[in-house]
Amino acid sequence: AGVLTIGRREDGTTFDPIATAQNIDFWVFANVYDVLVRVDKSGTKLEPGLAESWDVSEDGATYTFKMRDAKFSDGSQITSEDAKFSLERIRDDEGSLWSDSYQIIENMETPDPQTLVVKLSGPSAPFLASLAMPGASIISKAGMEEMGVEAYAERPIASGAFLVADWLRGDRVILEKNPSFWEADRVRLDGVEWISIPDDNTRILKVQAGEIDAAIFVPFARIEDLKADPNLKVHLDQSTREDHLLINHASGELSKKEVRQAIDMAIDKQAIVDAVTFGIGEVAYSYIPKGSLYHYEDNLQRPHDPQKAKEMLAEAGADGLTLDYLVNAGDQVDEQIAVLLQQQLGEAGITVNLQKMDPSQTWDMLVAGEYDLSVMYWTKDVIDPDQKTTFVLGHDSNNNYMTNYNNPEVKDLVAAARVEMDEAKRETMYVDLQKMAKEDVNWIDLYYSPYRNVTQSNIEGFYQNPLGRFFLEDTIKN
Amino acid sequence: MSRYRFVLYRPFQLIPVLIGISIITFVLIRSIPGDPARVLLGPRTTESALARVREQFGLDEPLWLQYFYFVKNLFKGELGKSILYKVDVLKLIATRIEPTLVLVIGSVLLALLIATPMAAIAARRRGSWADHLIRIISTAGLGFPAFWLAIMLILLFSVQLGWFPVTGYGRTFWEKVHHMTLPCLTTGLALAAVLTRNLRASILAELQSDQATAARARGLPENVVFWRHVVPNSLVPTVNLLAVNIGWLISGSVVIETVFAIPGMGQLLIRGIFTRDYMVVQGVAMVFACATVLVNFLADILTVTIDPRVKL
Amino acid sequence: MSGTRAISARRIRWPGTVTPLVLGAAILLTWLLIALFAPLLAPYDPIYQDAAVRLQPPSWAHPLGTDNFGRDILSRVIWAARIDLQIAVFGVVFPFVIGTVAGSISGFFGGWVDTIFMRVIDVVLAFPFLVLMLAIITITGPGLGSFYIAMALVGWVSYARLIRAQFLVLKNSDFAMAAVSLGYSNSRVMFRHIMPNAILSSVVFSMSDAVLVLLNGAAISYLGLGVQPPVAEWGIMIAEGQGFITSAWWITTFPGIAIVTLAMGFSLLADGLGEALGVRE
Amino acid sequence: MTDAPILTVNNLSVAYEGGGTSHTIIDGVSFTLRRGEILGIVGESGSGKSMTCRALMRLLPSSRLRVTGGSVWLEDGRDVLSLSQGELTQVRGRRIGMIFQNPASHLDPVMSIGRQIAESIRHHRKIGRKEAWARMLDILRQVGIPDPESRANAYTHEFSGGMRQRAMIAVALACDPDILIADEPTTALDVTVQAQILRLLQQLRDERGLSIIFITHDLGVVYQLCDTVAVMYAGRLCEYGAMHEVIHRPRHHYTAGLVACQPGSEGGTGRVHTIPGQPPSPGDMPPGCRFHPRCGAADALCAARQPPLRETHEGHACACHHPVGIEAEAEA
Amino acid sequence: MSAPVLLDVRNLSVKFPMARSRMGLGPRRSLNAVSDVSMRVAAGETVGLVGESGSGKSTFGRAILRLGELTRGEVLLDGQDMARARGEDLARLRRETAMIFQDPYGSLNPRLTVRQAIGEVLHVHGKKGAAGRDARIVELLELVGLDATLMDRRPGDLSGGQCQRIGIARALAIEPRLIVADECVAALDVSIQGQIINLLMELGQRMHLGMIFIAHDLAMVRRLCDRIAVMYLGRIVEEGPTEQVFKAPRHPYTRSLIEAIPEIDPARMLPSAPLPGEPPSPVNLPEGCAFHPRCPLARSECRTAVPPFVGGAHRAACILAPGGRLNEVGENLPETTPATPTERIETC
Ligand SMILES: Nc1ncnc2c1ncn2[C@@H]1O[C@H](COP(=O)(O)OP(=O)(O)OP(=O)(O)O)[C@@H](O)[C@H]1O
Ligand SMILES: Nc1ncnc2c1ncn2[C@@H]1O[C@H](COP(=O)(O)OP(=O)(O)OP(=O)(O)O)[C@@H](O)[C@H]1O
Ligand SMILES: [Mg+2]
Ligand SMILES: [Mg+2]
Ligand code: NI
Repeated sequence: AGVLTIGRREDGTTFDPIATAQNIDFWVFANVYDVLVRVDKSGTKLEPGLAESWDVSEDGATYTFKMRDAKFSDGSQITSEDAKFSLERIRDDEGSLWSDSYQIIENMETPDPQTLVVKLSGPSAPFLASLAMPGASIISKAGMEEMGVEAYAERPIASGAFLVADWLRGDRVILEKNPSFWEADRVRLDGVEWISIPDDNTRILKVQAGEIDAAIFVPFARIEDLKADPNLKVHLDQSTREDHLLINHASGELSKKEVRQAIDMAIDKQAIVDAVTFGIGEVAYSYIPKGSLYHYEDNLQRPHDPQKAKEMLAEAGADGLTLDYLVNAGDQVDEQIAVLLQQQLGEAGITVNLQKMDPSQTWDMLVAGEYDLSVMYWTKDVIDPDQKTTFVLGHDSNNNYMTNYNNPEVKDLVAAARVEMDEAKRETMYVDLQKMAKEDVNWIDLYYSPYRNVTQSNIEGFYQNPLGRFFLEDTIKN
Repeated sequence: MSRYRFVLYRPFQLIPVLIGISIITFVLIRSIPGDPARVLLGPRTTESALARVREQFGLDEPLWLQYFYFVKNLFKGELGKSILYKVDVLKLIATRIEPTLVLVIGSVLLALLIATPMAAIAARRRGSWADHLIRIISTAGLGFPAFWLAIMLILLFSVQLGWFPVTGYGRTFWEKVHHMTLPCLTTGLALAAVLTRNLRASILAELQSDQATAARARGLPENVVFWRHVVPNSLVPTVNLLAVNIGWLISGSVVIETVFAIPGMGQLLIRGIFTRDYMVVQGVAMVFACATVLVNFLADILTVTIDPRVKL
Repeated sequence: MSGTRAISARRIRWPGTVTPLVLGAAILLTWLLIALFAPLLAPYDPIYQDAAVRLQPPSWAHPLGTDNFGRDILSRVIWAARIDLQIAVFGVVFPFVIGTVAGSISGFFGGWVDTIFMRVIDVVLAFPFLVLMLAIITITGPGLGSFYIAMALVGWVSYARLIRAQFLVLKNSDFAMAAVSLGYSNSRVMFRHIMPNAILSSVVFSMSDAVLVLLNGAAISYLGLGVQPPVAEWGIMIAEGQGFITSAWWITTFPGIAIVTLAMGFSLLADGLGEALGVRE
Repeated sequence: MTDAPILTVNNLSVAYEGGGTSHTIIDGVSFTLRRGEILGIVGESGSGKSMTCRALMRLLPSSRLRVTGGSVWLEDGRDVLSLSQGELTQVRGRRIGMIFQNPASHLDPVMSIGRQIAESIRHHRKIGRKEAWARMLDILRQVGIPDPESRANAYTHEFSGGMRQRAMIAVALACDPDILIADEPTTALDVTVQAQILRLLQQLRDERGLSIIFITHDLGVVYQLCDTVAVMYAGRLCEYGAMHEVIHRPRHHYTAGLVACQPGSEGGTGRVHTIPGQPPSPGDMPPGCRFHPRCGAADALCAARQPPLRETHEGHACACHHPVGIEAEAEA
Repeated sequence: MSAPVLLDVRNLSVKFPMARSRMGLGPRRSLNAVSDVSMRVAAGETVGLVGESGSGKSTFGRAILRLGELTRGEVLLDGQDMARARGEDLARLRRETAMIFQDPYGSLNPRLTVRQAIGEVLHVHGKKGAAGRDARIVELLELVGLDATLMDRRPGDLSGGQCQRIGIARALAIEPRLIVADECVAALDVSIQGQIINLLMELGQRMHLGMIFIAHDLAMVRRLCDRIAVMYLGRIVEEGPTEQVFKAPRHPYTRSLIEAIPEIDPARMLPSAPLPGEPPSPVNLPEGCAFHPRCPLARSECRTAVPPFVGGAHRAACILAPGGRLNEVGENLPETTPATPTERIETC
């Protein structure tokens, strides 16, 4: 019983699932909408959601879903018609930000209200996982047609554990328990309030003062003293976040693999973990984060050896290297890493010029290739590694995630892994990809870090899975 | 009354200012590098998705045409649709305007409440320890960065003493008062420092003015002279100073709203700037500019009311 | 009242003959010297990170403690004086020059020139300047240069208004009229006769403006668009130290004190100058 | 004019102290004022005319100025300089009214004329609002403001120069004081308006028996208005006596020069008579007689010793070692 | 006047625009500071211009030197119209005319020393090479009766009389032929006023200067000027040789003005019923003769028509003046009040 108040960094932007790409929205969608297929708590397996079960055809191109007996918050039945409508919207609607990812759906049929048949244009291993994406949340067709998109995006008809009782823009979203939710018995809270508190300090102070029950995005620096507070519980839940150093392969000496390897060796990742994450993170060694599907435990970890790095640079004819490093302004962690890396690379004889830029601007510059180094991170929102792999190694768009990395062999392997339906084979393919990426130093993996949340000690079952979903249906406020 | 006639025609004089403001906001925000479509979609996106978003919000049109639509919308009383929130900007502003208004008005009131007695004491006891103390405090008060002061006040009043909530806005009237006290105090203190110094100086000047001397020569006791002849006369420059500071106050709201998580327009604007939500930035800047102009207008009316000599 | 005050005046004077002018100048001079001799005064390299001494409270080795990278706060505060004095100076000089030129042209020639300038000033003033600055800084990219550009583009209006008002009064003054009647050229009347008298109030204002510039710099740093790391600057030190405010108070407190004292120096100097030159803000 | 002095100023001195220096601004000024008398104080700019009057009202304009000696006796035997703050407010306005040179700055710009007058009346008389208002209208009428009912609500800036000065006089008369101090009340006015104001003051004296101290630097005005005259030079009284005596038979060389300077008197052409040199500045007074550097008759004695104010004639005193025309008269 | 005409002002008018009323849409009103004024000044002649405050004396003085606005009329300097001159012509006007101002301190730049202030004039007008400049400054200072030791002082360190002399020296530095002195002694002490008047008188004769002497104080004017012009509300109401005007004023206003001068003369005591009222505002001038609301002799005609400015060398704008409509014969003005100059008993 009780209402859980959670402080977060920003207010949400919309409740139209297809119209946003922001985690801040997705994490609330997961409370408000249900999806056909869910990701489990471990973040590595799929489990039934509104689809009770599904069958895949032989050729892997036709999926038949059996819908569960469930109701929207307005009491109406959730039918296959609604599911079809939701998926069609994400594929076709002009406001959809995700349509590219769902073009694989060729058509859908609803032979009866409980059955949804989805025909793909070809086999696709990641398809099922993409149905678990919050963007593919199931919305009420009748409701949306009646209310109009804008009104629905403001006060949606919920298919998930909670319904939106009120939304005070810029301040808070007030959720109430959805009595019509098919798993309503599981939900213990009366409601949830997502409160936006942009300043990291005051957000934490507010929890410390007992004014809210939980706060997310706890800065690394505060973990230690929050842990010491007996009234609070710090939750460090495994995430799929990986911070990495982007390298622009198209820029001068950086096109040489040896130079990139030297840079990798010049970087003391443990020092970053210590200084920036206060020891909370973990040194990263693969682009597929630890705890994720197909993560390769034994991937190569180059030792920190500035001397060796120097030699390698000299060998490659790149001594006296000067690099431009783009820093995201306003991001403390980013700036800290930049300052550290500047010093570390300096020890290997590389001069680093820091260029602080507004984040929206850094993207433009990254895309335009006007940089040498820059730190970025990636948190997965689909369990399947295909999405990230395609973006990062698959030459799909944005020049391999702005790096201009170019290895045709890798590219082919990525495409093959996407359509490989055999689990075991697929795993080896991904392990190979991780090895190849490491060898080529497509980028430099820096560290993995957990989700960092804090709650009052009377809150139980507060948990965030690696994809970021909060399991508020299991949360208890004592 | 003829002295108030400017109330009728001043609004017309604003037209060129508003046109200037609309052009500047428009051009300025669009010359910020960065692409709203990319911000909206995040890094994991494709060119086709980007193109679609640009088209949807008319970002691919030539600049002059975009401006034309913006002005056309203005005449229809609309400010366009937010790229990030996908709702009408006017609607967004409507939900956000109250907290900012409360913050600004509250700060001004608190500042006046602090500054007036301080200035009066300092000026009447010129050279006393109280005067020196007030001068030192107000001089130092000018130098505190707002966000730092905010955190200090939170640590003292919220964390240590527990008198006020750390952040937030609240829903009922009293809740709002309770929540907004600290933020208003933060900006109010800085403003009070400015006002105290200014008011003290003008009271001092007015205390030695001819008309105050004449009032004493008429045998009026010092208290009467002070409150009836000195203070009203010294308020005029202060009112104008306040009006000039309104831009500064609104700027302050941008920072203070972030620290105190007040769901006002300042936060909306900041997020708008960082996410390149052109429509929001345009809209909020227009509203802020109009507010500044309005405040100056009110200050003019107040000045005319206080001082019968002033003609506008 | 003045009569009795004269007879029974009870005044606590500043120790000795310390006037605001002297006190302000002394504070500024101190900071100036600190900035000049930063390499000699600072015990450590301000950007050297020493992982072994992270987040140390003040001690003999580190009198003002260390930050989360193990950098010595004292050294950073000292070195930052260079940047902050530079910010205060350049943040004022550019607007001062632009505003003075614009204001004097507008005030001296009047007519449509004046009308245009006034409208432009109205427009700029109608914007909350921090917002305008943010926009300009995001356009030009964060950093000191952009900060100066933004300050210049936004700050000139105050000076222009001041100078213009002075020009309007002074151009009708007897001595300006006398200069015209003696057949002096416009530029001579403007620059040799009116300007030196008109500029006083701007000089005084510029001192208090320096305080605002410092605070703006700090606010911009808080919003994440301040100077490039790892440069030590007080505003950015406070902004960076925010995260440690409850656990390591020394990171923010000392740069905070530095800003306040420098700002006080400027304010006092403004007061003193204003008094000495007979200018009121 | 009765003989009982209504105000006796005795040896009044004022000094300026500041910036580490201190100098005398008013040096031992004494005079008496009888009921119904108009005393003119003349002298050059900076000679201390205003300061004398302000000192006797205890309204010195700066805290650096202080009364260093002397006394100001009222008719009832009280010394203004030793009154308490409360008593002082009863004397100011009630006993002694003051008119200033520049009415525009000495009237409260943001309070209507009527309210300012009524305020003083109510304050001193402790009477009701209505009654005070009625009295105020009376006074406005007396000083010659037409249509007082509507003009009472006007503000200072809405009056013309002459009207303002009348309003100022009305303010001073509000509580029916015995003494009126008028500090150059007509200097800023045109001659035609000046004539009106002088007329008005004369009338007030005649009708109410008001005593007036009238400060001016125009001997013509003194001649037209005053009964007695005090001539000040560099902070000292140099000549004091009945008006006709002083103007027709000046004893002090300064007064004599001043009278001769009056350009209009005979309408002749040719050079104007002048007093050579400049008046001294307050921080830098010559020793001895302060006029001696500009005086044709000065000798070593003048440079060495300050001449005391001595009666040379009945009711005519002069501070000069070699008074004008004394020998000549003795012969006659 | 046998001397050649130096300055000939014809029908000069100056209007100041006033803010529009009613939402900026009402009729544009203007303030007639100077209306239709003509005046001639010969070389070596001093013309006094008197009148009450706000009557337009300064505005007139500034307009003829092109220091202020000028709406209509001609200003002929040696027969050449300067009213709209530009460039070289204007420069000639500036070279040949100078102005002396009322406020001795205000008219000097507080930041310049005496040497700089006068030297600058010499420099700008190329009067002397840098070498001879100091000598010339000393010469000028001596001319106005000042000591060369004052050279390096600033106005703040000088007395009012000294400042006024420096203002005069500076004006003389350009070697003008016409000087306009605007109330140049009003701010000075009586004892100093005489010194300046004497100086001007002397200089005027010695250098054969034309001079317009603007003043409030009729007594000074009487002493200094050859001719006198009386202004009332922007118009000259009487003009003539000084003594004639003083002895037999033809305009009732002039007469009241002369009567109102407080003089040390038992025969000339102030009138017991001084001229009532004050000049009306120049924004809405009364119809007809501007003086009629205050005029003790006003007739009904005065209310309707502006009286013409008539007479020979001594002219006046009044229908009752000699040559005026009601006084073709040329008698003096009728007395208004019985001549009771004294009402006080002489005590000596
Ligand atoms: N506030 C002040 N502080 C110091 N000295 C002052 C102050 N006011 C006046 N004085 C000095 O006192 C002296 C007498 O001044 P006062 O005003 O009495 O002269 P005055 O005779 O009234 O001159 P005026 O004719 O110009 O009014 C002058 O020398 C002046 O410099
Ligand atoms: N720049 C101006 N703008 C508007 N009105 C003006 C201006 N200058 C003067 N006036 C008005 O013109 C009229 C004549 O003014 P002017 O200064 O010429 O009078 P004056 O005779 O010199 O007065 P005074 O004796 O007071 O110097 C006055 O009513 C004045 O208010
Ligand atoms: Mg005086
Ligand atoms: Mg004038
Ligand atoms: Ni006092």
